[in-house]
Amino acid sequence: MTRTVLRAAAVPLASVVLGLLLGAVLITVQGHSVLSAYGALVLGGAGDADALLRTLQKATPLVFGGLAVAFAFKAGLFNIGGQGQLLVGAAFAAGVGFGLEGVPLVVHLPLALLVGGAAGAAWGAIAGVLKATSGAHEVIVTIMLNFVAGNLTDWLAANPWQDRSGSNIIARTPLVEPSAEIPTWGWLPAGFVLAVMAAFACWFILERTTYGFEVRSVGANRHAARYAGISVGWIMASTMAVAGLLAGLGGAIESLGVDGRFEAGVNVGLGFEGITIALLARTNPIAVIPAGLLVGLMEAGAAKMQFESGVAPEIIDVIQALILLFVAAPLIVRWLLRLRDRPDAPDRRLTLGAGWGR
Amino acid sequence: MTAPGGAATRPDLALASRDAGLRGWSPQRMWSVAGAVVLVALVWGFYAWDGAQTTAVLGGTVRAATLLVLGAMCGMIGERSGIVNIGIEGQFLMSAFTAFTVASMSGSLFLGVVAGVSTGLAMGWMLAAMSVGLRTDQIIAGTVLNIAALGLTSFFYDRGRSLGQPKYQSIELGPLADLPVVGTALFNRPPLTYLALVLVVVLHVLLLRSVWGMRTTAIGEHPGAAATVGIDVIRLRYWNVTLAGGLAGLGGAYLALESVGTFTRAMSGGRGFLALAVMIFGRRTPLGAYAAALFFGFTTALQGQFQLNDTFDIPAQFVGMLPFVVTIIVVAAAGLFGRMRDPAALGQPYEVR
Amino acid sequence: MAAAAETVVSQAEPEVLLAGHGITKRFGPVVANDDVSVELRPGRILALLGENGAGKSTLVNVLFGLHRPDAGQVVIADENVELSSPHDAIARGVGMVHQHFQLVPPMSVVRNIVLGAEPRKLGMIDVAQARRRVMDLADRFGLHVDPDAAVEDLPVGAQQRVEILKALYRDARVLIADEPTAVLTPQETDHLLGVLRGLTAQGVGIVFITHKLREVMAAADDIVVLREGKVVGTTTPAQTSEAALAELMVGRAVDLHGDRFESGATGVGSAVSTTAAPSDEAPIAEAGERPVVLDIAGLCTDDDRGQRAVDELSLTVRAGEIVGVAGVEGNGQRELVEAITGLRHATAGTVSISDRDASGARPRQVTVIGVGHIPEDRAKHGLIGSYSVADNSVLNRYFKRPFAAGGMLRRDRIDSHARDVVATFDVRTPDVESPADSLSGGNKQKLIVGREFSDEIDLLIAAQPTRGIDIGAIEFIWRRIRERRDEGTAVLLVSAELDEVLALSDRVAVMYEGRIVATVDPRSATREEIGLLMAGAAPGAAGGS
Amino acid sequence: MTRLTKRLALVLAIVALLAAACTGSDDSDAFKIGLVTDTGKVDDKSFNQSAWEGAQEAAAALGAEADYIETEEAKDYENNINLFVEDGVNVIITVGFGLGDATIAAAKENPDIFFIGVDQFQAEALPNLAGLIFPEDQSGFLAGALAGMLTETNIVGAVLGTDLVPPVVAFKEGWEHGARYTNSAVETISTYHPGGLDVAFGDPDWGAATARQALDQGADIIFGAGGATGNGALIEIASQEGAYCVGVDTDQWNTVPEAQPCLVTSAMKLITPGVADLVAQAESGEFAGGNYLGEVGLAPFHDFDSIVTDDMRTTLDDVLAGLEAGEIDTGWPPG
Repeated sequence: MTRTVLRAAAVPLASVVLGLLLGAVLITVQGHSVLSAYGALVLGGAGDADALLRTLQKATPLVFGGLAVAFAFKAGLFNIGGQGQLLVGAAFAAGVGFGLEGVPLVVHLPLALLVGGAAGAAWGAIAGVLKATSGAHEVIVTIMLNFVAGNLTDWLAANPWQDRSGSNIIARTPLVEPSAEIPTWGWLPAGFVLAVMAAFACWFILERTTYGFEVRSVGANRHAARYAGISVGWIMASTMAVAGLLAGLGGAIESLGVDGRFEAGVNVGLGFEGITIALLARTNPIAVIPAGLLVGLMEAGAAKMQFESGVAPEIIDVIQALILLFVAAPLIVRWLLRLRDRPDAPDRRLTLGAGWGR
Repeated sequence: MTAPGGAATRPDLALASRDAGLRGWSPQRMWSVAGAVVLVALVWGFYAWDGAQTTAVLGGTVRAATLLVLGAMCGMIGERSGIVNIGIEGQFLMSAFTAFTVASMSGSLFLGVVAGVSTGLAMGWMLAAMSVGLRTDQIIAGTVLNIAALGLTSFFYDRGRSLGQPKYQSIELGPLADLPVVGTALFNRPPLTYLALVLVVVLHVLLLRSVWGMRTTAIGEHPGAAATVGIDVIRLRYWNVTLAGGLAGLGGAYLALESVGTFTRAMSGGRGFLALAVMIFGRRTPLGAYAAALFFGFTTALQGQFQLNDTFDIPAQFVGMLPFVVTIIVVAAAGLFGRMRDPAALGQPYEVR
Repeated sequence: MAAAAETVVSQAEPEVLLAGHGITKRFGPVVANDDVSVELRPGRILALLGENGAGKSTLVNVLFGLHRPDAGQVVIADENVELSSPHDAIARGVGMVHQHFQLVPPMSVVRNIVLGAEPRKLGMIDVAQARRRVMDLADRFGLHVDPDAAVEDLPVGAQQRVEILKALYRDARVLIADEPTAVLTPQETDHLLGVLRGLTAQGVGIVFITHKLREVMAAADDIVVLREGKVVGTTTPAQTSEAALAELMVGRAVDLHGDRFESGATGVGSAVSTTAAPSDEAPIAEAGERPVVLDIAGLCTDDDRGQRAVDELSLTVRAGEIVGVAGVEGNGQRELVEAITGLRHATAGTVSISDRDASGARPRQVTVIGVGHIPEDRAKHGLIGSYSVADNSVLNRYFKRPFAAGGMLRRDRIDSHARDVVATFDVRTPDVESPADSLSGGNKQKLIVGREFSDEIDLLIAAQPTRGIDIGAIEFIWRRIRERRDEGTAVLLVSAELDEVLALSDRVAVMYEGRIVATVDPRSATREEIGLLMAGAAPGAAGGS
Repeated sequence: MTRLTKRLALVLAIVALLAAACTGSDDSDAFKIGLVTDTGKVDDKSFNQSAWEGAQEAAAALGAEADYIETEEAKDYENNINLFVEDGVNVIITVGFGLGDATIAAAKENPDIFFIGVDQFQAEALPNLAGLIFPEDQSGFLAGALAGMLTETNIVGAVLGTDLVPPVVAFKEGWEHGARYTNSAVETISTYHPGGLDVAFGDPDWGAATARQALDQGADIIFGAGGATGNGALIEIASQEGAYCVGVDTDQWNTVPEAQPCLVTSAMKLITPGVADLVAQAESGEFAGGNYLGEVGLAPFHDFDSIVTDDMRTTLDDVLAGLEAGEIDTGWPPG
């Protein structure tokens, strides 16, 4: 067991090391100290309880966003719409969170999460239904829906749902009621626990249920799935809805557990990062967790890194790109490490692009 | 519906297979021609009503379309060769950065363009090396380009650098520029826009009529068949994806040196992804993509115009949705008219046996 | 580059057009060719005979430059050559007609033919010249095709002519044809053999790969029989017989029980049959009294391009009978099967299965009412290649007890079921966790048959159930289908292999352009009659079900 | 594996040496200033940059140290402020109203540290927190008044960030009212970026295209207000012969030199002196909490000095007086 896990983790781990090494070269070229930069990065991401909390908080939407992309990939769909789904989830969860008063926590919080998830699901389903009925390419539709969701939620935050209390001039909702807040236990945000549970749930659904079997069948061979009596249209539509649900939940947790409200412009890019996470995890729902943690840690520590060593936080993006490259092109890593694949090992190369055109 | 490229299911291939010439018009083509006629009539009507505004909207249309069509052409050469390129956004951004930096340092816009195109070529080559050479998944390869470009351009962004000279200025094409309606929009443009227009036509002819275009179609549809007649699939894919990158590089140079005149972080603003949408919408032909890009540019310019005129008393956020909502509707409707088939080998790594 | 098509016949005639000497080729641990030697001389047809997996394809791929041999020497036109790619072979005048056509489907005929050696004008394709050359070639060799049609719109026979023209356009003096008759009617086959003969008359040498003994005897000048990667016999039609060839090829006597045809009349089955009488378990006379299971009335449906593919078709299949649908591929058989199984929308007519109206039913509903379906394209439609054998073994039933309960898959039940299927249907696989892609064609097909047969079914729809698999597997699958019939299942067999239809069916319905043009008794009809019906030559022949 | 380990060890050794060489002790008793940007950068040629320049100016004047953190994500405001808190700085400048809540919270927790919140209105005064705010409407009004006098086509345009940000709306309302104040025949055409808050200030291409659209329909003086988006508009206008543009926040003659051919003036918020002044107050102990009203005004006309006639200048002076006296309605706040 441990051996197989190690074997599976060898390339990703080596990729991280290589990515950091190349990043170190860039940092050195810029005349900064690599040691203090990386030291601050780690300290800022895991140095104390606060840092850990921040890392976990950052990892939470990344895990959800990664799952939203990975789940859709399993059905052969490329969901670039995580950002839009996350935004509507965040906005509507906040809407329920501040809109209802005097409701007990056991009702209010689940309801707010549910509404956020449902909003994301509906947003994702638009792309899925259009794909199933008219063949409209989900990539186009989800890209467009991202823009629409950004505008819609900005408008909600600036107009009907704007916080009118005091001197607030910001496009944001009021704080959610305490009964809709997601608790944080010391350094452990409950939202992250939900993210981990969601990852395992995704794995379970995909691997252990008939529905997951259908999703994977559609992704692996759409034609054979149809011949096997699986309704391909339904699977595409419902998979996009599930993907949207996941992203929407990620957004809802941001609103209810991190920001305490929905505010225009604060969830920038979270949904897009899901693509990176899903690819780093090679679309494996469980692997999404460490991938999210890694990126979350780097993002949580970036400010301290800049503060301590003067290295611009954008280096994080460069390192991420490099890690992704090495993960995706194991040939390079294997060559560098002189790792030899077992000759009988099946070709585990990831092929997402093959699902692009169908 | 005035679906651009809503013509025959695969207008390019239909052409390819009908060397003898036009053989009857499909209903889709009839619809799109009818739609185009209505559109032209509408534009003419508006022009008679308010020339300045119509000119402004048409100018904005062409302007927004130029970048999109360059990106779309980059994407379509790749896809026709069987390689998905979702890294156009990164190619735009990176080449805009180098174009701006080189133009600023050398004082020559032309050198800037050269640098932009070279960067695009280099990034195209990297995409090829990853997806063709290393047989990395193509979606991942594109994503790597996007993230790396965003990170590198921000990391090396030189605060306070400015172009130090005016960006590319419009050139009037003699009497053509005085034509009503289209004069300003098409014939009083800066140089890279003209270049892009020429490239659209040239590439269209090349893709559908040239030996290269035919071989490109072959390696995208059936690389095995192409290989049996001696076409070096790997080599051609390398070349195509690399050269296509040059088009995105030109797009980046256009963005930095002609459209805007400066560089700022993340200035491509998702237009690389929009270009992808435009490519698919335009059914992977340059003219189709240009029609789609114009359509998208038109809705963008129109929503700006609605705001300038206070046409509708609704929040900017809703007016701003117009291009995206309309695109979704049109893409869905076009799908109902006839689905487009993708190149059969798209997204699949090719291995030499 | 642009090969002049005018001079196919060479000036100086070489003695040996194409030869492989001592060719050995390994793929990992598998030795596909073991010290194989063949030789082709001008104006002759060399038949390479062997089962699937015997190494025929590997050998020609080596001769054509697709594979490099691990040992041995390739000779082209008396010269020892090293081929690094097919291009080298093509440049030396070797052309290949692949079994899976190497044509770009959406491109026109002319473009496909000139691809890679285009006549140019300023970098553009000189369409006029290309078209003229293609037409000239077509005229000269009697290979008629519409030069401007998209290849994907052409029937298979015409696509094959395009493949041959493609080789001739490149000045081929050697033509390698890989199972060229697999998808042709008897008439088309005869026509093709005539064309090949005509080519030899002009000095072209032909390597002809097949497992059909009748064709070998009819057309070949030299015969090389391969088995398990080795040459097991070199002979000529005059020196041998079909029976002897069959034994050489298979390595043992093959018994295809129930074959209705006289020995020597047809292909593989007949060549090795031991009985000529129909099996008496299911006498035809009784069939009329059995209940009708599949009843199709006035069915119409369109193909992918929106053209009418099945045209007011009516057909019944009764319990305990095999109705074979014979016809050249592309005459609506696929659309018919898809319409019955709910995969294609019927525009008119009704389908009822076991007295239940199945018109407009979804594929799942059709499965649930007791229909098994062996799809014609097993890789694309029958299996999910990346899935394990176990998962594939329940592809039609994963949602039902005992494989699922409450929406959960029950792995243990699925695995044990898969082991049953593997054992019962002799699927050769290391374990049930191996991906289906790793199986050979025959084992894939056995897995599909095992899957479809492991449930209670009233109706079996078998489309091309033995295409491209070896004789052992064919024999096995035929026997299973017959058993199923004997147990009372209604079977609709659709096959492009006339031999198969004739060997299995109790009744034969001949399909032409979307209609059943005749229903015949396979015991009384001759191949030639059916062939004519398949070609649409006798639409007035007695028909109706 | 071993080879890699060796290489890795080598790199790490080099890195350690470099680090050792660089790590000097800089713990001094100097007065320390920390600045936290909003999600923009300190080189945004806009208010983050102005504030940073103010901090540097103050540091130079006081012999203090100044450092900054660029915020990547709005969620990090609190953490980034805390980094300075932990570092023991004396003054923390937070730029942008988005940091308002985080700044108030930090100020309450750290009464010993002075906080300066740029563009942050303080509803209740804290002794150690000053909100540096500006009457943007007045700044816009002045610029608009000049535009009303300069326009020949009687069409003045504005290309703006987003209406989600109140100061932008204040600039716009002031600009339009100002133009109408000096020229009753003027037509104002204004556009906000139609996208979300995430792109509204970083889309120079849209700014340029929209400015061109306004020019094409006759506008001859255009206000570009909205970060990089507005800068895009300014540069575009510079390529139109005879058209004028007006910058925002700082004197954009310096920050966007590409716009010099058209840049008549800029509607300034004097953030730099405001920040510098507040830092100096903090250092000298004169710091007062609550709101600190920064100055606004028009930037110098530079090359366009000659086209602004004496009459115009007189009118502008009158307008300024009227604004200061509160006699002129700038249209903001609405109602």
